[in-house]
Amino acid sequence: MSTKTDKIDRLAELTASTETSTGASLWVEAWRRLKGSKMAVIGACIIGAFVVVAIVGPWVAPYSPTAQLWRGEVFTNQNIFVGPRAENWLGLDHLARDEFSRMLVGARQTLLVGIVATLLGFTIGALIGGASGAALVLGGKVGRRIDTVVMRVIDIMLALPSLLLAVSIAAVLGQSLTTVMIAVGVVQIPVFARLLRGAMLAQGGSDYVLAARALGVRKRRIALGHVLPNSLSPVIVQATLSLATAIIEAAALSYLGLGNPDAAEPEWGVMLAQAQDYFDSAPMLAIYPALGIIVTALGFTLLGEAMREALDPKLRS
Amino acid sequence: MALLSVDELTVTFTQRGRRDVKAVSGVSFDVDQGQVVGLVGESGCGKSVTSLALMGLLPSRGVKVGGRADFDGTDLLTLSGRRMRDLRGSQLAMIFQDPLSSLNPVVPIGVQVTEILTRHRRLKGEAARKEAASLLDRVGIPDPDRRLKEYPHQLSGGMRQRALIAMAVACAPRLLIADEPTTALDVTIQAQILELLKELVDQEGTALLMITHDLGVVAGLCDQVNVLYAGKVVESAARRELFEAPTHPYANGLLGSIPRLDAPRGEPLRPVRGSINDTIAWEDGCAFAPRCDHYTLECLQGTPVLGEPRKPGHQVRCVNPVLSGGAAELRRSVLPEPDEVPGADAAADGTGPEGDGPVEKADPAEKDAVETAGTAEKEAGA
Amino acid sequence: MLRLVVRRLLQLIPTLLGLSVLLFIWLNRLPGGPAAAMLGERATAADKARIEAALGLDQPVWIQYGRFLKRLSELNLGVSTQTGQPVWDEFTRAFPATVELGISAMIIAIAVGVPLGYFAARRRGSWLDVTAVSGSLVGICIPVFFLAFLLKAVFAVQLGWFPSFGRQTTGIDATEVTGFYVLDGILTGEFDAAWDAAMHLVLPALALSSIPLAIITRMTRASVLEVLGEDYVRTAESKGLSRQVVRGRHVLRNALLPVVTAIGLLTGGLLSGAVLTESVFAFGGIGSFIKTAIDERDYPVLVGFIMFIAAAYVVINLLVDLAYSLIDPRVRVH
Amino acid sequence: MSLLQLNGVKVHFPVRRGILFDRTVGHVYAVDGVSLSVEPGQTYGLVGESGCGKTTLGRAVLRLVDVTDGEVVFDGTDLAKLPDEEMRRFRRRLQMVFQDPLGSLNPRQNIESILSEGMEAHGIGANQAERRERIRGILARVGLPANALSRYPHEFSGGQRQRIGIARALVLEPDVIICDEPVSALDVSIQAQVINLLEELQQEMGLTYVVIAHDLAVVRHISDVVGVMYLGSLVEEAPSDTLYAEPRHPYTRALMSAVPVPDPEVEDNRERILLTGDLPSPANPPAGCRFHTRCPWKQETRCATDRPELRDLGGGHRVACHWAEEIADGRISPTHNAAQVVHGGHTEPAEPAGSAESTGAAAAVNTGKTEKAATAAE
Amino acid sequence: ASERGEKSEGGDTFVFGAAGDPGSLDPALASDGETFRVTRQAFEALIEHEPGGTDLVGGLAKSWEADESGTEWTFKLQEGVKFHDGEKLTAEAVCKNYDHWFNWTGTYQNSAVSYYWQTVFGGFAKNEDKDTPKANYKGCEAKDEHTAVISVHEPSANLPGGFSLQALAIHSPKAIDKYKEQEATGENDAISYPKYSQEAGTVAGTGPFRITEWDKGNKEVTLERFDDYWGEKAGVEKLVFRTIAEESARRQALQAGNIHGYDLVAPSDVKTLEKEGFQVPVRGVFNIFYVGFSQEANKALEKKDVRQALTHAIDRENVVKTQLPEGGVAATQFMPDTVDGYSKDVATYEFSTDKAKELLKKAGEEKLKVTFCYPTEVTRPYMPAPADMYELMKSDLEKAGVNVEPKPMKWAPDYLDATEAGSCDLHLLGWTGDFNDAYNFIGTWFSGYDKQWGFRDDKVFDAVKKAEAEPDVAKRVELYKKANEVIMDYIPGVPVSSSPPSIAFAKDVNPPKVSPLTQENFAEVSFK
Ligand SMILES: Nc1ncnc2c1ncn2[C@@H]1O[C@H](COP(=O)(O)OP(=O)(O)OP(=O)(O)O)[C@@H](O)[C@H]1O
Ligand SMILES: Nc1ncnc2c1ncn2[C@@H]1O[C@H](COP(=O)(O)OP(=O)(O)OP(=O)(O)O)[C@@H](O)[C@H]1O
Ligand SMILES: [Mg+2]
Ligand SMILES: [Mg+2]
Ligand code: NI
Repeated sequence: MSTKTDKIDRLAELTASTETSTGASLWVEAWRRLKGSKMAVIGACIIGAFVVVAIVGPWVAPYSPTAQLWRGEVFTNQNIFVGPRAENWLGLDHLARDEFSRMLVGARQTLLVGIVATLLGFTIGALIGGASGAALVLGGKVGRRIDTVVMRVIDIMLALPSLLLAVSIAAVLGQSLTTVMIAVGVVQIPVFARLLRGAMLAQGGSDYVLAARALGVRKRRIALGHVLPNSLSPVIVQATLSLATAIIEAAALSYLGLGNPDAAEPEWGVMLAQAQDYFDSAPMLAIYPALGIIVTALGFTLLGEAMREALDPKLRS
Repeated sequence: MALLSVDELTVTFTQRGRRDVKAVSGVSFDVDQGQVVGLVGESGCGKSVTSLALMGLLPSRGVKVGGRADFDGTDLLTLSGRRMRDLRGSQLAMIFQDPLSSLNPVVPIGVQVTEILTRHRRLKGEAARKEAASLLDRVGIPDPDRRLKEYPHQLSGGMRQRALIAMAVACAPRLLIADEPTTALDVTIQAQILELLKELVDQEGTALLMITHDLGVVAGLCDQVNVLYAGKVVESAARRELFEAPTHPYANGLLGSIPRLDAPRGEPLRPVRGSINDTIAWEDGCAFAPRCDHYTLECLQGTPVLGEPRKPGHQVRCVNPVLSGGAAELRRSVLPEPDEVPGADAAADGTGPEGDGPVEKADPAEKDAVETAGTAEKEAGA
Repeated sequence: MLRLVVRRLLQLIPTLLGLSVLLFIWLNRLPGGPAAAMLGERATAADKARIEAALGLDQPVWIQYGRFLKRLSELNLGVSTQTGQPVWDEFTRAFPATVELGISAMIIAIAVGVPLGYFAARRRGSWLDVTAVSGSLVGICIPVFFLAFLLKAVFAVQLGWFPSFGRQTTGIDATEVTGFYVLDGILTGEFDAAWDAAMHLVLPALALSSIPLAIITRMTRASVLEVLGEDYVRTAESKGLSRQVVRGRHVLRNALLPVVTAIGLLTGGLLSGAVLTESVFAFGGIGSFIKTAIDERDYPVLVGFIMFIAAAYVVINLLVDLAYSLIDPRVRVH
Repeated sequence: MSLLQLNGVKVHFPVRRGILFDRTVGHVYAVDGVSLSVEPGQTYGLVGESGCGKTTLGRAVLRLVDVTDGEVVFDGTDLAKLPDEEMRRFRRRLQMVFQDPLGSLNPRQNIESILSEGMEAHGIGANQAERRERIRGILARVGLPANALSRYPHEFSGGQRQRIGIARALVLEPDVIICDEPVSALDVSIQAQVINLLEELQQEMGLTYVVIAHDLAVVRHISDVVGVMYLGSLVEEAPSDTLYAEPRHPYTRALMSAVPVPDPEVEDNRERILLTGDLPSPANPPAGCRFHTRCPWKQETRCATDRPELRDLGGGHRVACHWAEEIADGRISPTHNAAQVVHGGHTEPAEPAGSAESTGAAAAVNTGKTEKAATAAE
Repeated sequence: ASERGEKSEGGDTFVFGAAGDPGSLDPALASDGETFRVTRQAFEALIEHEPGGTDLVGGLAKSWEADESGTEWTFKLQEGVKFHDGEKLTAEAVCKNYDHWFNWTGTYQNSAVSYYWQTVFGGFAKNEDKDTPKANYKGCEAKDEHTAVISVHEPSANLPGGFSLQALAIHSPKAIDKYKEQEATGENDAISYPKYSQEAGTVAGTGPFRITEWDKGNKEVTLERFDDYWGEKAGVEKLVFRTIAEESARRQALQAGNIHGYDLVAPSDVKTLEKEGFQVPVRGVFNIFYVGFSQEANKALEKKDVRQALTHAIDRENVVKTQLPEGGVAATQFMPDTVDGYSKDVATYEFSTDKAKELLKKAGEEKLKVTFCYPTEVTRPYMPAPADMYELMKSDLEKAGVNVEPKPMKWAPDYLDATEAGSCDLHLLGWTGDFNDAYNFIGTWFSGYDKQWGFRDDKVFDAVKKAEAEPDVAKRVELYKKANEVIMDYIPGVPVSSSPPSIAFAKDVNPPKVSPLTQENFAEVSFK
């Protein structure tokens, strides 16, 4: 008899399907997939390192970013620069300031620009896109009208090369870190708005929305409780990718001379733009910030791409 | 010798970081010239994979194919890419399930038809166009000259499937594989397409491997039917044989699941419980055991082998085949009482361990009874 | 087809109108205003007042807007405060250069990106694929101006393989027909001029192509991967067609559809890149003109260019849509 | 009195196109004048080809699409003209089960939230605990494990998902459930499980169903009355058995003859009425009888010009065909160019006696039908 | 060097990288160096500066003299001078030019168009705007074919220097007649230059080159040798000015061999270029770079102690040593030592942080807070890297305990507006002289109240005004020296440095004599 029960137990075991997971939402699943993605891990590591540097950088920086460690060593007009040495790991810049400290402090400014700009673009863009999408999902003539008008404006913004838009904004606001953040952020608004609206529109036509309506769920709840959450994933992916774009775009603004000129708040883009002038004699001064920008942007891009894959419904098994 | 002789075909999908999926595990069947052979089974049982393996269309990476598939003496599974290409379209042809997605949306129908003529029959230009038009005409597409210039989206579903068939028969292949060719179509259109296929087989003597999950389609079309379950043939019989005496509990259950247009109303259906996910690996025993009402411990003693419990040539892979008499009666006799269904189902759906349904139902007495009846029947048949 | 064109061109009107309002507001919000920009270190308030009067800046806002609109509708974009020349003239002068550069960059991006993406997809997981994917990721992350700078420093200054600036070697006496120098050289039979112009294009076009190249590579790869799994490719294979036919007619043609759309969207970004690239290479196109206009606060130029770029963007995307409808019969029904 | 009654319901979707602003340039006549009534406790089945407007009609009842014209009288109230908020509240009594079990479940909601949402919307259950209690009951009823509550739709199999869809409708204790192709996405064995479940539930709870499907066998199996739709309108309506025994509309006959039966005997001996061509576009329906373009019995008069009304032929059998009686009597024969009538094509010799018996009563019915068709063919 | 570069060398074409496009080809309408650099090769004025210096020498006029009231100027013209269009230079032609300018109307009267005329001669025959200054020009008379007399109402410190201005170079009378009617204003509500001035081959001067092509698309102005030139013929056949706006792009173009020279070399590039064998001749110093104090913006600056403290605090030597090209000097007063009127006896303020602290303490401004404006993205000949210079000074000031609030701004118009309005406490500016006269420097700043400086000090104002009114040149110079002493005692700002803007040439050319006024004569150029 014992062999029999054994067998039965075994069958029961086999039958009790492989699904041991209970209640793993799509976010949880995506998170699981994300953890398994090499791209995500590399991206996250880069970002992690960058964020740590950005947070602690200014505290651990050996010198003030504006302190001129003069001692008659750097002569810009004679191409005399100081390279890496024991007390200045990355050497001195063209005004004899410690490059290493400036890179550390610059990380914070760069991250700040990226995050604030993206947050700005995300918030406003998502509000506009969400409102527009919700208006459409809720239906009705008024909704369509609102959507039409809003999307026209968004289209206009999209029709402009982002850099030009940013430059136009920077021209009005004058030069400062805030300007850079706003200019770069505003450029992102139409992207987020379009994306969220498009996603909401697509979700709005799905069966579960119909099902919710059939249940008698109120329209507002359908828009906010069903359509919106399901439309967020492309926007979140975009936000991650936008962080990279924002950092690069900020660098471009700096190159165009619209960056934050305050030396006490060094920002990698500005540092890169300035160092290009001394590229012949001190190429490293340009390469450090350039690498900083590239690697950081790469980190966000990698993470964004990995998230895109993790959140892709097509890849959902 | 059969035109196509598939022997122990095995297809395994391997993917890094995942368990191997044995989609087809040791499928054998023959297709003769002018014969229609059916391959039936529920979704995911390996029908399409089998057909793709035969056509050499499985992805090149992450797939292991084993066994033999002799087509007119050559093993399709080991053929070089070039020679396979030569065979495909000319000797072997295939029709797919979804006619819209199976046609290239950006290439006119005409080009899609003529390219195969150019490839295998070296027809070019006007000659190819003419031949294409006559092919379309033959599969019953009105106004073929206009249709040749049109794109797939401009055609109706039935018309698309006809166009696909036209391509498949363009070079008078000796074997035609149809993978659920009518599933995406309406019944009235399905009837048209089936009629067309029938006609082709009759007129050309083409061998047809018909893949479907619709037993009704099989009943009207096939000479020989293979029922697949979880990548293995569980029952193989001539058409009438199968429908009259479905001997594998799965085949039997399938027939009991279908509401019949011609059956009297009012009786509940007698479905197989659980779903195809509720299987065990064939290595551990009968994959169907978890869903089976007849299952006994023997079912778990390794893979059951194909036997011929009822009649020679009627192969069944089951330890406890259903062997009672007349089909309709038999179907009723082996099914659980209706009120048991939900519970049993719940067990299959994951509450397994405590769901003792299947175990309890494996009542030796009942089994014996069935078996006795079966033996009796066997004797009677003989 | 015609319907689509007319429809889209008509849609351009509200877009431009909206844009004009935004630009007008922007112009009025600017610090200092255009008048001051025209004067130098020792300008007097009187001079400023006079210029403001000449520019009509002392009148009520709506009249100013009306005049602004009227001028725009007459393609009269005002006069550059920097050069004292009609913006329209500057525009027509600079436009061919940027178009030539943009097209070259796009050609590079497509000519390299599509095959690269295609082969990366075909040999998924191979070193080619890994290189293409990581290369395209990095390509997006390099600031364009820095890449341009590096290219120039290495290939023009260090190695001297390519000229370091401009569109044409000074002293080459090329006949100008269309303003596209390479084309002009070929048209007039001045092949050395065409070659010279082409050499001038190489580096800036390479720099400018980095982002579109990266995007096109990735898109092509993804799209080919998707198409390879499509049923119709399986159908084509089942017909025993030769590899070339399957790849060309069935895979690539479908895989390029999303890429074509992307190309339209990339043109906007291309202009952003052109501002940076052209100024690095002193390439006399819209990009460097805008850069100078930014530096010099040449607002009429900026306004005029923005209007035109917006219009060009819409038109380019219309062209892309048309091209799309040529390849994809499914959208032709509109 | 009927629980649900449709009077001349029309649903037309405007086709919009325009250069700057969209103008309506035409309509898709998805549902074009359907009248029917559903008795309490009954199952009303709707069949028809893809695109004939079944889904749209089902949605029109719940006002998920706007009703262009006509009345949808439910329990004495015309839903078509109800203000939005009142309609919303009415939905508690009218529920729907969808075709795509996965697509109709919000992937980010767990089962508990999916099932309690409707209750919240209608104020059923004082608090979450009470609602959960009720959900547990329903889950058990539809055969889902109790631990399903915290799980998400993608963690279930197709059949289980459809059970969730049914449970979602059931928690509101509706009077009528509209099932739009509730089983067509499912495998045969699962399909049978779900059909059985639906039948059991009906018996236990006294539900009224409107079942939409394109599978005639399924519809016939579970319905008391079957309506056959063609291009936006009802062409025939009859009690299930009557409809099968005596299809009176040419379309129904063609449909019946096309449905494959899993029985070689039947298949080999049947005659198929093969329709040529496809369903015309609902945006541009043919004048007169909608079916006349494909009808094998098309006549010179009336068919192309007059639109036939549903006529009661007695016994609840309603047909929209000018010539229904004549066709039934064999006074009109089908034209061969309009349709093919083919014999069951199998050349295999019939099995010896005995097997005929095995098909039982069903075969008898079939034989009768075959005879009729054969007569008609002459 | 690349193949391209060699090719252009072989063609006997000299390509010079300019920082900006010329505004027009008519120097009379211009006020910017880039335009003058081009036109100077084709147009000559009555008086010129000595090559490589600031002294006035004969130009089209062999000699000149003023009557003792300083209001009548007689010019003896060179003989045998031909314009590019074949006309001969006569006294009538000279008068035609001056009368033409004097009779300008409409937009020509706008100071943006006729800046230098208005600077030297005031207004026009008929002033159309009340703000236009009163005309000082009286008339021009051709005494004989080669003697022209130009008279003014009042003697002016701008004369005779003004006659040397490129803006007042002599055009062919034929060309003047031909294009007289063209309006300076278009219909576009904004100033646009007349059409003729935008095309090569319209205007005609007497210089060693004729302007033959202006390729705006390529940003190139091409000049060809004028074979009938009255003086020494040009050393190259063709001269091309190519605009390359980016400073580093100009340098790289030279390094790549694509151009043969460029101006406004960044100080940081000088050593690089020299090391690579390029010629970087040093110009004479003729500009001044200063830190301006706006006393109205910050009351603390009204205290002389504070102003002195700030002056002591800034290490001017350091700026010169690290930032400015060779030849740069720390300034002691608001003009370079090359200008007549430079005084050696001004008060000096050595760099001393301690002294600065002390003075601040004395003034009770130990917690002094100042806003410091500086321009971004601009290089001026006197300040190659404003942001860097600001950084240096800020650092110095902070050491002295001054709290500095940075206010970076775009050069035009923001920065110019702000400095002109005196809205920054401290700001960076400078000036390059047009000709050798002290008035050209301190005259405009300190002869009366100016918002930029925001102070009223009669001692300073009187000293400058007195010098300005003195017609005798020698006496005037002495008065200017006095004025400088008064100014430096008052210390209205910190004169920081005078530095030569660098210019670079390829290895294989014989460069022209470089000029402190940046008035190089490219006719002197030839290939080695
Ligand atoms: N490329 C693949 N990679 C991994 N597993 C696969 C792949 N293709 C098919 N399978 C698995 O093989 C099994 C059989 O699939 P197949 O497509 O043959 O089923 P089918 O019988 O044709 O079903 P259907 O009726 O749905 O078409 C399935 O379990 C499927 O998950
Ligand atoms: N929202 C809509 N806008 C425009 N046309 C529509 C819309 N919904 C449905 N239609 C059209 O109305 C017709 C009827 O569609 P419906 O979905 O009701 O058919 P159906 O009988 O349910 O078909 P199926 O069996 O394929 O589900 C179709 O031609 C369809 O294209
Ligand atoms: Mg399949
Ligand atoms: Mg439907
Ligand atoms: Ni017949």
